Amino acid sequence: MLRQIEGSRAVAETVALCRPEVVCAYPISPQTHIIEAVGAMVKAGDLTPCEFINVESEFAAMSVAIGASATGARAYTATASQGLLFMMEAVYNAAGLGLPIVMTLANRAIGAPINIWNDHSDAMAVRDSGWIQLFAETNQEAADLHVQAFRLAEELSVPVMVCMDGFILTHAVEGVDILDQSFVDSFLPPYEPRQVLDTSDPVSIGAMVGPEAFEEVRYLAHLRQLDALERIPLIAKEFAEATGRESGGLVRSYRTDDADIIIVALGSVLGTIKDAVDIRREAGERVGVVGITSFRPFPGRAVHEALSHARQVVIVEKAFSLGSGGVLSTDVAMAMQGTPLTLRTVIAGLGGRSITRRSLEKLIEAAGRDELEGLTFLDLDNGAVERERARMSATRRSGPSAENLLRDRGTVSSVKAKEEV
Amino acid sequence: MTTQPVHFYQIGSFAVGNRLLSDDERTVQSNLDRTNSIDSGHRACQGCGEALGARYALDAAMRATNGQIVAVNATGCLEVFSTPYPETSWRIPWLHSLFGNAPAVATGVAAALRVKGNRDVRVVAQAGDGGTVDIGFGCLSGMFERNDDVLFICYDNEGYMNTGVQRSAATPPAARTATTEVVGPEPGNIFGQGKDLPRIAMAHDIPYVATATVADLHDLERKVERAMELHGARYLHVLVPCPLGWGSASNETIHIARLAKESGLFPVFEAENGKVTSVSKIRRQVPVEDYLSIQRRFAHLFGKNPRPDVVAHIQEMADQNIARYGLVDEDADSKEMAE
Amino acid sequence: MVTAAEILSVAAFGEGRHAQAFPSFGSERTGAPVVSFCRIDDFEIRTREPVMEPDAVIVQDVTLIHQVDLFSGLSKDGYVLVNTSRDFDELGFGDFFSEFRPERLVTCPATELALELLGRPLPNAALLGGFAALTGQITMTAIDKAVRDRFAGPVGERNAAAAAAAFSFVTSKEEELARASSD
Amino acid sequence: MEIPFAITLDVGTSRANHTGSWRVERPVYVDRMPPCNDACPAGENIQGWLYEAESGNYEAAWRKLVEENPIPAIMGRVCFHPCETACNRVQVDEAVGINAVERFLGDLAIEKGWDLPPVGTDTGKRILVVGAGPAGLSATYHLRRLGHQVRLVDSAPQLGGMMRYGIPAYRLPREVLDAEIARIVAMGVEVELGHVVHDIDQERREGGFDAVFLAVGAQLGKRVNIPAGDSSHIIDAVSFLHQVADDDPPLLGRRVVIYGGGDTAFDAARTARRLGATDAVIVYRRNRERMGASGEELEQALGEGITVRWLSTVNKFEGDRIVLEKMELNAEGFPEPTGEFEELDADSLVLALGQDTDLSLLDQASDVTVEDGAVEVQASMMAGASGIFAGGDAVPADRTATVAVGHGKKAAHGIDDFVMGRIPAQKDRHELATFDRLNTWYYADAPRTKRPELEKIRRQTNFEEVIGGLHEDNALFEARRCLSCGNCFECDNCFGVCPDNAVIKLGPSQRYQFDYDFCKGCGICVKECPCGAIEMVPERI
Repeated sequence: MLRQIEGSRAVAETVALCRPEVVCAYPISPQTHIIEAVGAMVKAGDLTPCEFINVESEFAAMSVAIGASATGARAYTATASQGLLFMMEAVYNAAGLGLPIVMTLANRAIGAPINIWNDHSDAMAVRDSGWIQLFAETNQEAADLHVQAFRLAEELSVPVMVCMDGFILTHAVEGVDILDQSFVDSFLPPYEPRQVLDTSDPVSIGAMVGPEAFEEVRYLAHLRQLDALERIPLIAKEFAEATGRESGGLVRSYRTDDADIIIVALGSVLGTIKDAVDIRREAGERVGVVGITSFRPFPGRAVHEALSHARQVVIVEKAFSLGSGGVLSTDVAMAMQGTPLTLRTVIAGLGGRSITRRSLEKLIEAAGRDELEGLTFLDLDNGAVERERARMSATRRSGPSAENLLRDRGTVSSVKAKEEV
Repeated sequence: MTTQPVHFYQIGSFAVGNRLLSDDERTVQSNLDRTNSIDSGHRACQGCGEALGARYALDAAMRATNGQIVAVNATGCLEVFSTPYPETSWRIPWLHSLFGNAPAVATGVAAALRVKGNRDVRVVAQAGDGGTVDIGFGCLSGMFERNDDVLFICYDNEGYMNTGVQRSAATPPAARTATTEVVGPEPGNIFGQGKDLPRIAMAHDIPYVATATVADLHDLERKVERAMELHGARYLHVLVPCPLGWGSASNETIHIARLAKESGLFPVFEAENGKVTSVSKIRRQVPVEDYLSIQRRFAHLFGKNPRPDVVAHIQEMADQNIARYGLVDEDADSKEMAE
Repeated sequence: MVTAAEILSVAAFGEGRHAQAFPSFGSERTGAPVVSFCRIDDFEIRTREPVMEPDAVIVQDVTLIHQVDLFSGLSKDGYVLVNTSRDFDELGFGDFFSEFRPERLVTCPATELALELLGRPLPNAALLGGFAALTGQITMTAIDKAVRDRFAGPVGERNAAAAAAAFSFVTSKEEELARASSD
Repeated sequence: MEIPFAITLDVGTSRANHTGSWRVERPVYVDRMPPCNDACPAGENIQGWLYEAESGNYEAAWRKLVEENPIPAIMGRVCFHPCETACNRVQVDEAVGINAVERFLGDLAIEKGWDLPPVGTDTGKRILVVGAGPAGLSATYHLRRLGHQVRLVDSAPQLGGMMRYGIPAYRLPREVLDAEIARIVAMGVEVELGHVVHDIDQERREGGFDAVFLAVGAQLGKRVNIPAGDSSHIIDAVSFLHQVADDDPPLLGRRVVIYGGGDTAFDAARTARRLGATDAVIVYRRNRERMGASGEELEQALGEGITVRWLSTVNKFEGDRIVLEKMELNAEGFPEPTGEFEELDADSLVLALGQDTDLSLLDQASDVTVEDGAVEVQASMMAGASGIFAGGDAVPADRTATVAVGHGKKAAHGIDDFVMGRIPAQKDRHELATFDRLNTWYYADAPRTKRPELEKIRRQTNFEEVIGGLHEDNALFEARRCLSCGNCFECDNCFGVCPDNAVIKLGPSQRYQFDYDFCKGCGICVKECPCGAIEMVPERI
């Protein structure tokens, strides 16, 4: 049923439809609304049987999920940012043990400086952990992806992370069609664990594996990720046939057929990019968009097919690898090896910086003029940067940059603004 | 009168078994059909107290639950020597996740069992002292506070043995470890109060907290059985000497554990809902020297430059325990018989 | 304020339109200065950028007007609704709004109405009533329903009452203005 | 379930890893000689029969006991139990009341009418046993079990020798004596009483005996020359006690002085008291420390109102007065006269200065050496190579009934080897189970509440019969105090304390065995074995 609700609420209700048996909660913005809502449903008896456990840290949250999943229960949790990093060790462990846990990641920047707003640094930090990472473009997709995530996770015994942009999606109120229970039950069969702690059939799970077998174990995990590349589109297709909605899948293209510039991105920014693209199209520019839903496993072939006919690809990323550059860009570059394609990386929206349609239009124009450098930072305040660099070179104890930059900006009152005009 | 308790006096009273006892009066370890939850072929060092303690505790838990036990294990010696691919020594369902998260993983297992309505199967989490008092401390406290239905067993060998004998918050004062070498003006581990986890556990007012050593099997098994009668968070702290880390002879393991108790350095007691309900009295009191002097980790206290001051300090610690728990009984024998 | 934007989006949704409401994400504490946005459209709303060029600005906390640039991007044809019992001159804008259309500028004592009708200084519903009266972009019926959806029972009643009161307050103010200009 | 590769493993698979290869030393189970057995002159397997008694299996215990000693009810009364002196438990709390349990078993056997083990299949050999005291009876019993025919002769009208004619009835009730002797006789023994052997060779020849065992004892009371008036009444203790045993007690008067410091002196004194003497005074030339009798006996005697004059000799006995000379011990501890005298009223003087053996029957015997009144014997108890064996008080050794019983057994086996023409088998003794090999932690002390009762019983044991011995429950208790030194009593310690589950329990009374596939040789089992029945031996590497 289509309802005007907050993204977190939509996700919480959909997760509940998936009948999780153990849910672990630890508060961290911007994920908190999701877990609060699930907790309320458990407490009210609307989600049962389900153990809702208030843990003492994210590390414990993932650990509880590990124990529950290994005992054959469908386990769910949600986190963001620092929380994900705090549970990092357990995140790798869950994947290593092949436990089909599903976790919502409300994407948020990582400090210092502490910043609660959206970017993709957290997701990128765990991209090598062995988790499947699916990025939602809208709240509708965020909700739908959870159903597919449980299905996928349990089919392959691999944990799945549904990434949705913090605040931008989690806190946005918009129309979302919430699935009904009978459909979810038919789409998502009860959890059949591949391995389980069972007193009638005891096994030792989590052995120490030495050089003689470790590489094989890792390779087998990689093969499971490749299997996921087969399963993800099929599950999305099956979902689409039942719901009529294009949710999930590996990649989605928009107006790329004749495009010679294609913008590649993850998550909710795709909407704004599409608006910008439409406007540039009106101006006669042949530009399109490719959104990547499955970041891990990375759909190299699908990306190659989606981009190979373009002249220039501009990857807009909400995270980057300091001292190197784009993260997604590296994967795209790998996928496009051997093509004459020009690849451009644009870092945008870090720490919640708004990515405006305007800026994107300018970006596309610049791309059209082949003026983009290899690595660009969208709407970077070069003045502020220069002033701070000057300060730093001038005095050793120039103080923390973040604070200096804020002081530079100051605040502007309505009236002052007017006077400046 | 012929049925007078043969049990706890006369011949072999404190021994593991006694052919004069009826089967149901026997310890688990004296029974042919004991489960050997951790089986032969494990790679523990000669005379490993932890291997022994783990079998004692889990076999007892198995008997108490008719074999319905699931074990969670923190990283550490026990985990490494019991499950190196391709062999495992465990005969029970067993899960190893990480070093610091055993209590939380156990919480998850317990939650899953509860949600599936599986009331018979009980959860035991086990870790060394590092996984308990240091890296696992946060999760353990959380598990206690939620009163999850888990028996957490700490096998305390007073250091990080698996990594080559480094100091933990359970390492006693003056002890030599690889990170508290016997150099400088105050050789060995610095004096601190250490982390008295049993008392910290009691402060959570959980249903059951107990300490035990591998030297008193009857006591250890009784405590495991008691713990299994109760639900909620339960904590058992077992002293397990480590020949390698303590620098003791491999055949001294049980003897040393006994001296730890008889000197008062390791108080053996049990508490329910935060209150001490029983203590194992010292039966043949010994000065701490007797305990310290047979371990190379304390050799520097008795060597060329002996440190009677330090030994005296350690004796004070023992005396404090004796006072705190009333470990010395005027009529120890009859007390012990009464038990 | 977040609540206001949300209710407004729900009201629009109720009228079969596409709507999107979101806060200028900040700390979750109530009381901290917050901007929130609402888009209403007849087509799917894809953009996720904040509203850069608002058609209307509702100022809930009048004390902010001298601290933050509240009206950047607002066109001369834009609507302004300020929660205050004073008028624009008293607020010290001077000739700030000189080029704006006066019938699209209104102040409304929403907080006072709330105190009177809810007994609590929560002006959201009242402001939405005022907004409906000022802009005509949304019907009072839709606001009334959305408010009652959001707040159950008597609380809903009282909020709806506050909204209605503000609606008639602004409506009468507009009528006054119309009369004045027609004179 | 099909489990993930490497990360998840099937249970118990580590048994494929044979950690036994780490071992440099291996534990092995041993049996050691318990100090009680070691100290028992009769060579009883005390730990063995206590083991049976511990489980309340008294008949089995008694059967194990009479393997070595056919007269436990008697020994349980008259033995001075060196076993208890040697008992390791002394160092934990106090010795196990072995003697008391022995007496309990002996009495129970009489009460239940248990028979001695069957006689052996007839060898056709005939053995002459001269003297029906403890040595003779013991020899007879063992010879019969070995299948030899025995002719048992004694000069006295009844069997028992010194047990009947030396030990007063209050220490050894005659019905007990008779019962245990009867059991031996019932094995089929030719008995001739009142028969004095004058020439052993002749007796042997005429009787066609393949061997002879001389257990004639020492019945001649030593006499010394004491100046005495004709009226003064002097008698030697042996004759005195013998007459008492014959129910023909001599009249000693009210004031009796007994001269000597051995068991006999005390027997005489205490008997005199029982015969009505108001004063029974023991005069002894040495001091208490050097007295021959046991402290236990002294205590009991003093308890009965007997007095002792230490460091005194009888100088003369005239009329109703005895003159004593005070003595003092020199550096070597020998008593020397001081020239100080004192007087003592006395109606009679009993001389208890030791006994001599009447060996006149050996006068004709070839190659039998007699040295200061005793027959020289070899380890087999054979005197010379002639097939003449001797034991008991007739040979140089402590003159106690227990020693005699031991001699009898030894001689019987010596005779067996001799008549069957066997070379005596060398029996190698197990290493001694010394206290330091025990882990006494595992033995609890008896509860304090229980101790007084036990001590009382232990005291009573060798005391007047009016107070009984142990009864079943405290006998069981007492038996269970045994530490089982050096011999496994199946406490399961090794089975329990092995960190590698490398001990296999074989089931009740089957003990254990090591699983050397997994034993890493840590040695905990050895250290924690309560009774020291495991030892480490180096591996050959």
